[in-house]
Amino acid sequence: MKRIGIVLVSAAAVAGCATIAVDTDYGKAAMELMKADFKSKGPATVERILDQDEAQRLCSEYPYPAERPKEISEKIESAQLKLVKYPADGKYLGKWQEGEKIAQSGRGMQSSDKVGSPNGGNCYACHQISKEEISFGNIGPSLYHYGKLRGQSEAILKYTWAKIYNSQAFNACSNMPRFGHAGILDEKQLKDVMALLLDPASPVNK
Amino acid sequence: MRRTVSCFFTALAVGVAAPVFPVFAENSATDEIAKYRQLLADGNPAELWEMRGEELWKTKTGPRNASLEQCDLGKGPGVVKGAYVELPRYFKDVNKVMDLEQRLMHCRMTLQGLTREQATKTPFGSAGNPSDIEALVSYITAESKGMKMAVSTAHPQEKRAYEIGKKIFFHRGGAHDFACATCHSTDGQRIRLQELPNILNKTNAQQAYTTWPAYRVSQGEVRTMQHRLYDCFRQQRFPEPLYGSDVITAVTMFLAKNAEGGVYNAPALKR
Amino acid sequence: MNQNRRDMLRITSVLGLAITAGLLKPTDVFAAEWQGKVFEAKSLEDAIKALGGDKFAVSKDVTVSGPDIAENGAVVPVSVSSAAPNTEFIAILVEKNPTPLSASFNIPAGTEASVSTRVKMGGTSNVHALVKADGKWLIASKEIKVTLGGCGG
Amino acid sequence: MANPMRIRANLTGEVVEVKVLMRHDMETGQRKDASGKAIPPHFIQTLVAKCNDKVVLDAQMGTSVSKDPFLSFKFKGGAKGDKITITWTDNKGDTRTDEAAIA
Repeated sequence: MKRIGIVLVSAAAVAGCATIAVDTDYGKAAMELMKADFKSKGPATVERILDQDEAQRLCSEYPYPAERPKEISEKIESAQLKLVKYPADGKYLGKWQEGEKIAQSGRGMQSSDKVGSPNGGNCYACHQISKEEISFGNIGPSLYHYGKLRGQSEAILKYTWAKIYNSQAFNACSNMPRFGHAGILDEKQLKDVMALLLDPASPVNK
Repeated sequence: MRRTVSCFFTALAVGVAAPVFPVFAENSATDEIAKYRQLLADGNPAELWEMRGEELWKTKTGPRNASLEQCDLGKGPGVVKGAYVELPRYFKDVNKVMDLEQRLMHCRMTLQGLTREQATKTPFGSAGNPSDIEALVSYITAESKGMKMAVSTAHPQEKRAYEIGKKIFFHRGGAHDFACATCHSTDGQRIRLQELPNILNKTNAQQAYTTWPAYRVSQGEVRTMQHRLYDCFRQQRFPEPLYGSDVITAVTMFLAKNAEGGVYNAPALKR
Repeated sequence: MNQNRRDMLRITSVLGLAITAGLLKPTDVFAAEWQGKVFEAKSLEDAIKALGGDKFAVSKDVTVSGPDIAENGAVVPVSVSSAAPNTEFIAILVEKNPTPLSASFNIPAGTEASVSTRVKMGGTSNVHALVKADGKWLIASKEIKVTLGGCGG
Repeated sequence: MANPMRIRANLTGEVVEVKVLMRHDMETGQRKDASGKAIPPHFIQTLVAKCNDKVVLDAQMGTSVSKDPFLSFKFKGGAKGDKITITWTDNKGDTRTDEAAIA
């Protein structure tokens, strides 16, 4: 398992919670309880839920989007955008067929998975993507015709890459995992998912 | 303990690779699935767990050769009727808040003289390895059928469990940045075709909480709220909670309180 | 032509070719012993043959009911009833299962020719009810789609 | 040891409706355990239902009857208080008999 971007150590996370005036006690108690009562298993470790990075910490602190100050959201977005790594060879599109498999697979990073086993993207859990797959979720917007509607300009390629790599670069506290940043999908897999969305030959754009 | 197979790959009991059949027009599919569930409601196998649980409750066992009939689930020794709709609750004898499974563990240890290990053996059953706990929980919960959820947060410890549960509900972490709230704080959301209850919406919270435990047709077992939370945390990419731990009780407290007033109707039957 | 009728024509033609009179013993009614050969038959044709019902007729007197879509193939409710007089035997067969015969029932006089049970289905399939009434074999069918999906429930 | 069945028998008019739930794993023999070893088949094969001493249903099952089998059927000629006896036998020779009175 790759562990990119775990920036805070436990003590700092606890200290962070202590700055919230009203809920001080409960926030700290919740952290202590999780530390005591969860045990690491497979790729799902206790450290990875306790050592929140800044985005995770701030998003937990302001759980209701309407109550989150604008400055906090902007702070998260600009910091996350800086963490995006674009493909080294400048090529954004892989094979849509592989992308479809990644979009279908919900495996990976669960306590029941093996460490190092390949992860899926589980995109269909939340998004409509190709027309053929009718079992799709609705937490995210429909991506059907994603490329057909937007084309393949450099700007679109770059934006789409960054959105999948680190969704919070554009939408603080997004429900979408930061697939590249968190090491869920590797560069090749990200390219394949890009192709699923943008390749004119992909069923998404038919 | 049998692990439920990863998301979207739940294997059929017949052991062949299960095709994911595309469901056609969404609404008619939902209607048909409602019909399917209704056909199964008559004769819920959970009744078999309730029967076995009642027998276990009344059977003398353990080093002290005692039954659980004197167990105090919060309404006095031996009172099972209506106990579940008031759990979790503060118990003076242990000076802490306990959910049903913690209390059951406590009674099995104190009344029957079981060790902690014996009292927590096989919390989740599987083919050939039935769980006494799931049977006992089925019996106890069934004794609250038709009653309204009435969990108290009047005691400071109860209030504290609730507030900690709420914090955990919103705690984002792990590889995927998920919190409970990611999937359960907005109306009308689905993962694939699975509808997700919004725990912050009273009607949803009531509907969800009052239908656990449930006989899961996909697993052929009765699963408790404890198991539901285990599976949620697994899919949330969180590590594994300890069985019968306070972290589960805190989240359960938050869920149970949000379901206040809902008419309890379990053990139910789910996919 | 609807799907059911198409399938039935297909089944009928396959079985028409497969009739091998003389090889089969009529099922012993009220046999206490489990009919292993029948339950272990690997295809619909073989199972029906082993039951001795290969000269069946599609009948409106027989009804198979269940959901059009089952949420989970591990538990699919199926009911069979027969309005044919003197129905003495009912079998439930899931065409695409590795061993199609699920359950069979001998119906003594006084018992209604109507049973409900739950079967496992490996996937979407026709479910057939094969009935013996007045010495004749009758069949009816229903397609049940099996869907899986969702995330843990 | 086999677990008890849940039997319900209700008289409406002159028809008795019997509903039975059985606790049984109904293993197909096709599933594998965590270590990849095939789980041997284990399933109910025969079931006989009697009203007092008269057989009212004689059933046979294969591995594709669902886990924790459910069965419902109807017959005529039973009266309130009559004894319904149901016996099943599985492929390992385990057997279980339970009774209920018609209500």
